[in-house]
Amino acid sequence: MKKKIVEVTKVETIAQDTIEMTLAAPGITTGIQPGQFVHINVGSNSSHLLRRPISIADVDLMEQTVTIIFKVVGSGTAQLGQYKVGERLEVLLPCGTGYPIDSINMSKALLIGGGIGVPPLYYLGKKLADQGIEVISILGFQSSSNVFYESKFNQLGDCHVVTDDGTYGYKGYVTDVVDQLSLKYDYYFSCGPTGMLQAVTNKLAYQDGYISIEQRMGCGIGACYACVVPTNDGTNGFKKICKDGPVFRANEVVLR
Amino acid sequence: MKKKIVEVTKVETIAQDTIEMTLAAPGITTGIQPGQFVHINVGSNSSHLLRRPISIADVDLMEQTVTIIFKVVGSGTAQLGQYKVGERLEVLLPCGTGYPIDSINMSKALLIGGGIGVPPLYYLGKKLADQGIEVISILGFQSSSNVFYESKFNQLGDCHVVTDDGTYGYKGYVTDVVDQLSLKYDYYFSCGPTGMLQAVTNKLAYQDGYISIEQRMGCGIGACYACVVPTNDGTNGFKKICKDGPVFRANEVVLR
Amino acid sequence: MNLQTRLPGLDLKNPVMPASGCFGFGREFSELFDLNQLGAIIIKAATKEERYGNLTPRVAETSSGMLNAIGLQNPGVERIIDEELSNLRSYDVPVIANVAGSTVSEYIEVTKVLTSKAKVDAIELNISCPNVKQGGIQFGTNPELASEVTYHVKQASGNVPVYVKLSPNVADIVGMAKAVENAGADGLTMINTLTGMQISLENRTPVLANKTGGLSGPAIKPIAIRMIYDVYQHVSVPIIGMGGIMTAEDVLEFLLAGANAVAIGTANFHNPTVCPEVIQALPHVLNKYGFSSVEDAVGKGHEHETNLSRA
Amino acid sequence: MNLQTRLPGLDLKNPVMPASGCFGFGREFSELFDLNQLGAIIIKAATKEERYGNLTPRVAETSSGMLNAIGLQNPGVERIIDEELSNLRSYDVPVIANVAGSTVSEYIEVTKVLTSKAKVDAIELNISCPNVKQGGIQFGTNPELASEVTYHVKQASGNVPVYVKLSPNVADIVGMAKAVENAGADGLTMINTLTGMQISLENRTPVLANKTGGLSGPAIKPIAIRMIYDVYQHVSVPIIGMGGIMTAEDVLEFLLAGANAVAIGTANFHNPTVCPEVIQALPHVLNKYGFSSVEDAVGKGHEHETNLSRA
Ligand SMILES: Cc1cc2nc3c(=O)[nH]c(=O)nc-3n(C[C@H](O)[C@H](O)[C@H](O)COP(=O)(O)OP(=O)(O)OC[C@H]3O[C@@H](n4cnc5c(N)ncnc54)[C@H](O)[C@@H]3O)c2cc1C
Ligand SMILES: Cc1cc2nc3c(=O)[nH]c(=O)nc-3n(C[C@H](O)[C@H](O)[C@H](O)COP(=O)(O)OP(=O)(O)OC[C@H]3O[C@@H](n4cnc5c(N)ncnc54)[C@H](O)[C@@H]3O)c2cc1C
Ligand SMILES: Cc1cc2nc3c(=O)[nH]c(=O)nc-3n(C[C@H](O)[C@H](O)[C@H](O)COP(=O)(O)O)c2cc1C
Ligand SMILES: Cc1cc2nc3c(=O)[nH]c(=O)nc-3n(C[C@H](O)[C@H](O)[C@H](O)COP(=O)(O)O)c2cc1C
Ligand code: FES
Ligand code: FES
Repeated sequence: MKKKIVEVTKVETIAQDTIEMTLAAPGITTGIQPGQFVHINVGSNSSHLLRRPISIADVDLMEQTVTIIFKVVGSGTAQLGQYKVGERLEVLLPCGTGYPIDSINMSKALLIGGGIGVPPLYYLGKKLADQGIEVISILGFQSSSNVFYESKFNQLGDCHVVTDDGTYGYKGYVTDVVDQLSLKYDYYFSCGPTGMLQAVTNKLAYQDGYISIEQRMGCGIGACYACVVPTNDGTNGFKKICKDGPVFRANEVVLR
Repeated sequence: MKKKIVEVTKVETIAQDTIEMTLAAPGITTGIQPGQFVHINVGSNSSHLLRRPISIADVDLMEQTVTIIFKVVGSGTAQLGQYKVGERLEVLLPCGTGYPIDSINMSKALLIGGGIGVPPLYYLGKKLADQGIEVISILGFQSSSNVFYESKFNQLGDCHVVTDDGTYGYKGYVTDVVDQLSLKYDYYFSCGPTGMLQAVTNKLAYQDGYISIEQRMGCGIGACYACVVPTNDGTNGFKKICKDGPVFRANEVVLR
Repeated sequence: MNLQTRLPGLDLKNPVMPASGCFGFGREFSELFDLNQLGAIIIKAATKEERYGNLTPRVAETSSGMLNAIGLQNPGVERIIDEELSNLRSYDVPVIANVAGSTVSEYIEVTKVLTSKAKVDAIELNISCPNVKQGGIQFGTNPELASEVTYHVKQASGNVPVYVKLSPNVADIVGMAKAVENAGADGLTMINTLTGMQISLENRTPVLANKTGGLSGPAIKPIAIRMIYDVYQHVSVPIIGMGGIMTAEDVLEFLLAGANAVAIGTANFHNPTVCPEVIQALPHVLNKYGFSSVEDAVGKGHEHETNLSRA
Repeated sequence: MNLQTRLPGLDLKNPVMPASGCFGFGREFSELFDLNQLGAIIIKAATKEERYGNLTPRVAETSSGMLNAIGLQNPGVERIIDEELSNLRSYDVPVIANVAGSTVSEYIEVTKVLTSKAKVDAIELNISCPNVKQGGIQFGTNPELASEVTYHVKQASGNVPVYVKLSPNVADIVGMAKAVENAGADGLTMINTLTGMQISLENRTPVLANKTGGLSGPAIKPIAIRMIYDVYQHVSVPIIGMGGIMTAEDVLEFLLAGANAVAIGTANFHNPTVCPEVIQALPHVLNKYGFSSVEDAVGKGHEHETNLSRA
């Protein structure tokens, strides 16, 4: 993990309130694993004292860029969305522990993403596809206006989009699609709101899988104990999402 | 006094750390008297909660613009200096009570300005010259790099520049120049640092004059009692600089 | 959307009013907007005699806040009535008079004059001004003294309700609130400023002539919210909340914490039309978060807790 | 420029150290800069047994500040010594251990272990943590209790100096400072956080699972400066100042107020390399304002006053 000044090289609204932003700096891509995040200083001292964690959605080794996709939900993401091409941001990256793809033996993977949980799955899918692993994805969004990256996921393999209100693709939740498709795969990889992750891990309790979770962060590097999640091993212990995670084995931690 | 959204139409560095900025909005010039100020919202809520008072240095009735000149001395003026042509600012104007030029009978006026006290004297001098009053000015600056508006004042009448270190014009203080020139005039008008105003009012104690003074402000409109100055009438009373001033008769208030 | 708010002695069009000391007597702001829009007006502190206040500088800016040490400058209660209250009375807005003093008898006298001669709608008992040498804050940090002055002022105020303004510079805000409630306070206003200081690096001396000043603005909002939340659970008189309000969202946060109405102070300096703007935005904000009136939102930040403890 | 600072038991290269709880045990920050640059390190609070802390969310952002309610999560003093202190000892930087507890005897035990087994350079007695149900803040808001725990910990610490960390949630900070000085404190660290709360409009409940949290960051700097300024005039033990420091200019403001050294907390989250950056900027800032060393600046914000009162 390094502190870097990066240049914004692309800003594009790709869905409702959803911004795709590309950050460039020499050496920026070194050591990035899918599932890791960038910890972004979005403002001046007084306006935003705490950084904002945003997942790495894509990496371009040739251009030395990292792409993030974020939804404007509050003042921090609103301010981040104000940055223009050519402006500079100060970031920490890569942060956290990503998906351990090099140590998993598999031939077919299911990606299950919800809303702003979709972005980290894209870089994951790309890396898996590179390794010759078959990638199927189920992406859930609130409504048709929120859908993004469908065609990009389609390039990696079958991609099924589902919306809460049925205005695009399937109607319902990602778990409904899991039911309908009755897929076969070795591992699943999921990222999304806590409610979705609970539904997914319950439904796929018999399956091996990895999930990526969120929590409000202080330091983002493992020093302050703000972002803990209880472990599922009966010890009353905690894991730090910013350092031990955000990716965990599906049954490693308690979701609530 | 009105609250206005104005557009920045000119930003120019005219001396060391000294910025001339022109603000435009329909109706902006209505009712402005020389010596009044603009109370400027320089930033967002949290970065600068208090507005910054800056004197009106010039007014263009045709273009509906107001010009201000300010020195970057701290974070507020630094932020103000970041505004670019085309950007908008929210201001209160015109604030305070200016020089009562319509009610003074005179044929010759002496303007004595020091540093960032020079700007309000320019619009004053222009109005006086318009009325056919002879205008002589003495402008004091720290050093040659701080000098501005000399030629503009020269167009109004004789202008004598003095620098503390003698790197431009006379060497010394404005009061030294007053001594050397032994001028005749009906009224003097002075604006500058408190020390200079004390020296000027002491030296010219036998003369009629007006001074313009500064104090840290809260509201800038007369409601909070932050910006008071003791009156010289033996009552222990106070005047509000933001409303009763910033212009006062030379012996009306106690300088300290 | 119904913004009406009923408090002892105060029938408010809406729950938003300017805070004491940040609005003078309304005269200057009336140049910028129609004061009739306000829920009420809390006027600047009145003392028995004229007070000249502290030396300048009296204000300084801090991160998301400001310090002030005005020192209760005011022309004295009689001149306030003659010169200011008659003017304010031309508006259809309840007036709350902030009463300050150095001794219990000064508080009593000022209250008597204001309630008999001026017929103000409510008294705000300022036992929390940190910027005067005598009186004020001692009353506000000692429950016995606070209780004593409240009791006597209540006796003196006739049927005009008395709101006691609490100081946040205490370890036990609930204890203070209970003390003044037991002494007869009809309501609480909270919070006043926290004592702070800024030192000038150039001058090597405190920026304010009074050295210390009262910290206000968004910086102190979390402290205000916490204190109101705690006090709401332990007293039954209504609360007028304040401390760092800048937006209608902030107003709702205070309502959720347990305030029945709110006052806006420092924000008036940043934006002199903040009060009417907040009032205008409030219906939309209430509606956005699922409330159908102001009263509907009061104390709703405690709901979850009740649910949990019932479970 | 001489940045050396000498405090009881602590011979510091420079007066800047990370504050307790904001730097863990230094491990993560050592990836970003060489810890040898620091004046000292104050480690996260240690309790006798492992503590799991509060539920999440544990932090929230406020205007120029943040709230935290970590709740003293730590692996217990023995594991801190085994897993963390041996690693920290590889740096040439004094280590100050923050000691927390629910009872006087827990404070004593933890102190004994830390001073005998681990040979820390100083103890910071945390009697001011607002985020645990038992212990902590009660000690910090009651001068008798504070004095008692200080006295006993001082007995237990041998020749390792004890700095007592003061809570700002009190009406009389000078009284607290005098109480612990009289009980034998070798120094003071101040201030800890102010108790605050944020309420979520969406969820209608406090954002933090613990409901209240400690407010830190630039928002509280004026309160810290005021408290240090006041305490400096009434005690003779040295002060390690903290509360909202972001820059070398802020450090100088604390020195002028009377701090002999400073700690940086929240700013580490905004910028994890803030400590070395501030240390690097400090000589220039001291020089700019006419000081020739750190010691030269300590307490100089009081000078004018001395001059005035002498006149
Ligand atoms: C590891 C990780 C990866 C993430 N990746 C993405 C991503 O790729 N795209 C995306 O749009 N969002 C992502 N998020 C969520 C994103 O960080 C929040 O939406 C953002 O911080 C909200 O900030 P705000 O100021 O706009 O909102 P506000 O609500 O104003 O934020 C206020 C405070 O709450 C915190 N906060 C609020 N919501 C969250 C949340 N869900 N998680 C963490 N902190 C929160 C903020 O950090 C801030 O401290 C991720 C979160 C984590 C923890
Ligand atoms: C009526 C009036 C007219 C003015 N006209 C001009 C002008 O034409 N050009 C110009 O360059 N400056 C002028 N000033 C001074 C200008 O307002 C200050 O330089 C400016 O506010 C400093 O802000 P800052 O944030 O850069 O400095 P900081 O020192 O960071 O300011 C911090 C705080 O101090 C206040 N402050 C600091 N110095 C002064 C001061 N001298 N007067 C009032 N408040 C101060 C600021 O308002 C702010 O609250 C005028 C001041 C007044 C009262
Ligand atoms: C300049 C100024 C003057 C004040 N004068 C008074 C006063 O006279 N009486 C009083 O009770 N409170 C006074 N206050 C406190 C405010 O009424 C209010 O309680 C406090 O500022 C917190 O609210 P805010 O953060 O919205 O400003 C004053 C505050 C400021 C900033
Ligand atoms: C996340 C967090 C955790 C903290 N943990 C502790 C702690 O364990 N012990 C302690 O004495 N103070 C603790 N503090 C208080 C800080 O050490 C410091 O006193 C306070 O935050 C003020 O400084 P700052 O404004 O620079 O952060 C903590 C503060 C924060 C923000
Ligand atoms: S955010 Fe600090 S430990 Fe995770
Ligand atoms: S600044 Fe408020 S009265 Fe002058």
